[in-house]
Amino acid sequence: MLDSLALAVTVPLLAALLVTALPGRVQTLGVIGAIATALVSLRVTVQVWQHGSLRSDPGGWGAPLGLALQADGLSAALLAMAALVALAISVYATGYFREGERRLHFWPLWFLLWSALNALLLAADLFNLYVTLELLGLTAVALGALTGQREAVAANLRYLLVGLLGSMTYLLGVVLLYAAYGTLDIGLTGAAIRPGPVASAALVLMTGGLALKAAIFPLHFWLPPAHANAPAPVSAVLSALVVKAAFYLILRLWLDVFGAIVTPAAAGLLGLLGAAAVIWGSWRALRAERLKLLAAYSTLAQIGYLCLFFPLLQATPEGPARDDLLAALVLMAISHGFAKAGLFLAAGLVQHSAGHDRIDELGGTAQHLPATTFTIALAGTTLIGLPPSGSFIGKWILMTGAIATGQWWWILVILIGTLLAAAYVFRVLSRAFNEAPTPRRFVTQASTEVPALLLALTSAVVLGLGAQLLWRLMGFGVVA
Amino acid sequence: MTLLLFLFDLVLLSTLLVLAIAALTSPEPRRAVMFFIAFGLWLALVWARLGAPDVALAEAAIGAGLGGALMLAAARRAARRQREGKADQDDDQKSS
Amino acid sequence: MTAHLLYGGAGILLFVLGVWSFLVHEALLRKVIALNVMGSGVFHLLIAIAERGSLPPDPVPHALVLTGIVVAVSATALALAMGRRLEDEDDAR
Amino acid sequence: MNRPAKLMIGLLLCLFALVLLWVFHVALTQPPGARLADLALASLPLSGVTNPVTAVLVNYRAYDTLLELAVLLAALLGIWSLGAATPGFQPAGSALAAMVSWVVPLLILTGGYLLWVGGYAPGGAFQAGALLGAAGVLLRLAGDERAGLPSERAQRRLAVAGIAVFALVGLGTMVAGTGFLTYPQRWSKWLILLAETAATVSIGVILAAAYAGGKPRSRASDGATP
Amino acid sequence: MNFDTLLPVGIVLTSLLAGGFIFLVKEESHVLRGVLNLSGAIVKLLLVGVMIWGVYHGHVYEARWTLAPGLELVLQADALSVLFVTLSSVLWLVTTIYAIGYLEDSPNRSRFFGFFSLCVSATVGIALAGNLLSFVIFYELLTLATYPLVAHRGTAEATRGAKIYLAYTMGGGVLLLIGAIWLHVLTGPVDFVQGGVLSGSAPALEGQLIAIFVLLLAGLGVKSALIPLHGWLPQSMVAPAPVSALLHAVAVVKAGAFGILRVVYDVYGVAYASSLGLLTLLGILASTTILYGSIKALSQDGLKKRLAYSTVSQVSYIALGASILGPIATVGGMVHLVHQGIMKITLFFCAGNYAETLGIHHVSQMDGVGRRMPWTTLAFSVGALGMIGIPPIAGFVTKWYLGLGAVEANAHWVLLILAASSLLNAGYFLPILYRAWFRPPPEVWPAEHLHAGRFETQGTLLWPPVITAALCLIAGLFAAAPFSPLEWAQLIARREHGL
Repeated sequence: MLDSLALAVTVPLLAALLVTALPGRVQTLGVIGAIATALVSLRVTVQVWQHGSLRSDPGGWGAPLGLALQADGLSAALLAMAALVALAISVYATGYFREGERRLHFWPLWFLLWSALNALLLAADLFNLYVTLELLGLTAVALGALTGQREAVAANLRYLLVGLLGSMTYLLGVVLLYAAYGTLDIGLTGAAIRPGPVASAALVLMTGGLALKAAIFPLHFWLPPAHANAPAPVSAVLSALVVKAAFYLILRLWLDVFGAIVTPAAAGLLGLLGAAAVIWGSWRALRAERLKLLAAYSTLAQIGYLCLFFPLLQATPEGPARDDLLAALVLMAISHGFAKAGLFLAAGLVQHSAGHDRIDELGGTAQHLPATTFTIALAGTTLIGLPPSGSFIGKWILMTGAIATGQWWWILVILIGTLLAAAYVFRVLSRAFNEAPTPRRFVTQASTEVPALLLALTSAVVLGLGAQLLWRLMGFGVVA
Repeated sequence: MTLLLFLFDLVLLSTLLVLAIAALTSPEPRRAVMFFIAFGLWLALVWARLGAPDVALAEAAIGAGLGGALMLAAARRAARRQREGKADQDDDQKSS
Repeated sequence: MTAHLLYGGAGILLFVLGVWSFLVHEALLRKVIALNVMGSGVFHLLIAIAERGSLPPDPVPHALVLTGIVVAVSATALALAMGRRLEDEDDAR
Repeated sequence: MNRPAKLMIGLLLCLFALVLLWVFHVALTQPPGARLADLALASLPLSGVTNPVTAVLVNYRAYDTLLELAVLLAALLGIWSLGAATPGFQPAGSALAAMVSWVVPLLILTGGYLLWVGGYAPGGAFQAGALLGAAGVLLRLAGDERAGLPSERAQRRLAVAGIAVFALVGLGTMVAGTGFLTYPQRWSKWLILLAETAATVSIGVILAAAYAGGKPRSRASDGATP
Repeated sequence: MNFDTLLPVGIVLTSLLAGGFIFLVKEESHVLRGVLNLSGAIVKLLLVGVMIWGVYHGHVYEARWTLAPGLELVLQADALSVLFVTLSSVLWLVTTIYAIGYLEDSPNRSRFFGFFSLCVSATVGIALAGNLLSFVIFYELLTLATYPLVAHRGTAEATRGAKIYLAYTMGGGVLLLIGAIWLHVLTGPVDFVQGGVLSGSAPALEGQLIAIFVLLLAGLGVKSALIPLHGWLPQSMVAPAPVSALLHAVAVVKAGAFGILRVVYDVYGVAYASSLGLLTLLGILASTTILYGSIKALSQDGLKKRLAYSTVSQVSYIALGASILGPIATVGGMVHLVHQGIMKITLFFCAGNYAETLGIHHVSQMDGVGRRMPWTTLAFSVGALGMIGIPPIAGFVTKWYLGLGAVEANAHWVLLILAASSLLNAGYFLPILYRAWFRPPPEVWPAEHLHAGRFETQGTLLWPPVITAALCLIAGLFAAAPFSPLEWAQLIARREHGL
């Protein structure tokens, strides 16, 4: 009787302990641990696919006294994304952290972070979520500062402080909910919640705190420097997974806890912030001088797109249309996760090969690093939302929802965002072409280039063509 | 009796708040930390009064004790740096 | 009832004071202290809630606070270590 | 930050505080829902301990505690990743040294006591661990750069041990068939004690090492104190 | 999974897989790359042959893949798609041969041929798309796949041209996308059905449907270079000659024109579009473009620039055909899809040959080139005369049917446009022919690459234009033969108009 939910948290945790205790064999243990963690995570997804939602009670007490782990389609989908992205990043890291000292620090923190991610995605308890948030935050900060450069440490210190402010605010909301409803379980709280000042205050506090962590405009100021200065594999995981985790939590709360009390105005506000993020983030990405900074700003915009779904979800009655929107939201989040991870990994390679990542001086990258340039192009396709990427389908459904609910103004935002995204992606790509000589081979360093390429390829092709699997995983409708 | 208790609570809490304000507003780092430690210990006292001895113990040992010790070390460094005239750089990395 | 409001209110005041101090002060140490005060406020609120109703008090919030204290001290330690790292670098210049 | 901005923030926060107080007042005036307290106390006999807080920590919500230990470890690893510890303070005067020599054993003893009584009275792994950590802090203040801790390798293993034991107990109960971190009632007392003891040691080591601040140096460089 | 499902998928995949493998081919492995290229092209052509036969006999080829509920990727072969598929796969083969010769000894060939193949896959996908969603998907893919080809040379000029190209097509793509989504919301999945699907729409929707048509037309008009969205076409002339051939004849502008045909005939239905007044709009735009392009072409000295403006003008004949109500005009528009393709590709091949062999880039340098390169100039002449509409070359057939259709539909102003345009065509092509054949050659050519061989230039450069020129003649001479483009266009017109 193996509890796959508990395993998805404990296996990476044990891997972290092993690599901490046995620093001599960190690389081998790291690879084994990564594979094992990915496997147990995917096992959860497969089980959700087969049997629907899973729930388990560590301690055997059950809610409300004990706490529970839970996996539904939403968490299973993100869990699978985290597993695949993190596995690719792990492989990349074996090639990236070659020298001793940093490698030694990377792996334990990396597994703790992975464990925190899985724990967060599976948690069904509001306080447990706080603990996972903190674990995630501390490990992310420590990893982000791993280059040891001044800017990286300073940016991540700010990230830490802001994150703590966010999680404290979140916790205050939890306390108010506990005071009013006497339970911490997500499902029970959601069932008990009644419209009123307490619930509204908790909604504002928790969403606000998490918005800080998810870098929702205008609470995003900490993200670009922190993400742009971290080592490439860490930037990848920060942008692809860590920010997404905070966003997931907002979504989870709005759906399962505050579902009954969310007003159109609140959802509209979130949508408005998202719209501002789309435009501001894309604009800053276009103006960014460095490739990694561009990628970081683009993350802001992508989170903005996800926020645009809230007013539409709010305005759409239960039914297939709402299910489509929800699945499209998840699809966009996942596609962006893969694409952004691929982009950051590729940016790391460019930085490594050129010695810098200033966009204006990247001439010839298309010739030196064809596979990496290809990765950037594929990831860019997803960021723009061009077919056949997953985000194309996501955007299609998003715009369908906007027209169907009569909120056509979001279309303009998406239009501007898409064109800006095209501009910033192709700004990089057009710099990459010059008259430098021909490369001998497509791939130059397999252990780092192939994972990045696979991530980007997944986002740009596989997720688009295989999108219907997500509907099936989330248990939505019968796919014809 | 209840009035007395109420007054007692009032004094307890106002002291707590005063200590917190002192910790938050005193510009000299070491003094701020000292106030913070005092605040933590006082908080432990209040919690003991509220029937939470376990937590009071932990707050005294971990929150006020270890947290305070960590901050004290930082404050001492800050004070030393202030003496050595490096304080001007002290703030730039924390500005938002 | 009034006493509960009093105790809980003190927690809320501590939280808001912490937020205020966090926002207006620049120095790392003061921000860290502010965060700790904020945390104490939230914890205090929890303890106050636990005491509500019949005796003995609710042990669940107590346990939550214990966990919270440990988490807070971990974060404090990391933040101060990072600050020290920055100072060392400044000193080395 | 300029003065009007500060004032503005202050005013807004006052407003914020008032709203929160009102909300809290409303929350209090609502009829209190089902509290967990009664459930927690009613389940106490099944938990293997008699101190309700310990029951919550290591039994009802043991999974929280496991992750919390991971948070501690993460903080320590983060501190270590920032580089080596700064050189320690000057060796303390003889008065402090003398005090340390009898306070430290006392702290360790008290720690052990707190751990043991945690089952039925205020106390437990965290408080005990904190005392061990405090012993380390004192040693460090007294001039021992490593805060009385062993070599880096041993530190790594000790820091990890508590979580490892905790997680392995959880996995063990899962394999045994009762479920993750679900203690069989006959064994619960001893399993909890085992997990708590290991956790105490780890907490102590982690806190002391975090106070020492930075990756431990090898003993050889100890003499390099300025 | 039976053969009928696999065939359209296979036709798309042949070039896609070839492209994927070509990326991985080492730069020096010329032979392997050539084999991959040519085998992809030939296999595709064989599959297309099977499809032509099947569609002629009323066989239905269809593959469906669900992306999400209500969103399906559909590949299907009807008569119109077969017309375009055939055109693009025949010309792909020819262009591949030409490109292998043209790019000999130039760098980054694996990248070039990789994207080249992707580009053709996207075009074939456009041709086979069975609903609006699939069309949009392949349409955007085409943009992506052509960008690296335009930027291929890596010079500042190439990058700039590519940027302009991208700005136009991306903007158009977004408009098309919005139109498609809007339509999707109104009517559900929009399948391409002969005769159109919207004719029964509620009158209340008419305003929205007109707006959607304008959005779709704006999106498609960019690629088909309708005024005022044509600005990218002359700019992207910086690309290597095979790419220009591809842009102008096989893929990009054709994709736009094909899309207009699809929207007019298979989404709105030509009768319904006419009743909404949309055909008038289209007709005015097309006519303006035809005249404007021709007038601009008159004053261009750069040979490729002149050809580019000629494309602007000529492609709009297709839209013009669609804008006239009636089966004969439909035939004219449809058949020009093919005729313009083979004629224009001939011209670009020849222009490439002049540039590669003699360094000639301008019309003013072409004096006497007919004597130095007779075969190339002969091919060029066939293409140019066809463009003017001289019988028996393919272009004549087009203009004949457009004229007849205009008369049938009582749209006599079209005759004026045709006459004026033909005069202008003559005005910018005949001077070139005169120079080439009747002016004395200069002492030295601008940059002659001496070439040892039996012919005036390399075989791989010479044969493609000769073949396509021959095709222009055959398409005109044997227009009435079975399976000729004209016959096929008549088959489509019969099916579209339900005759």
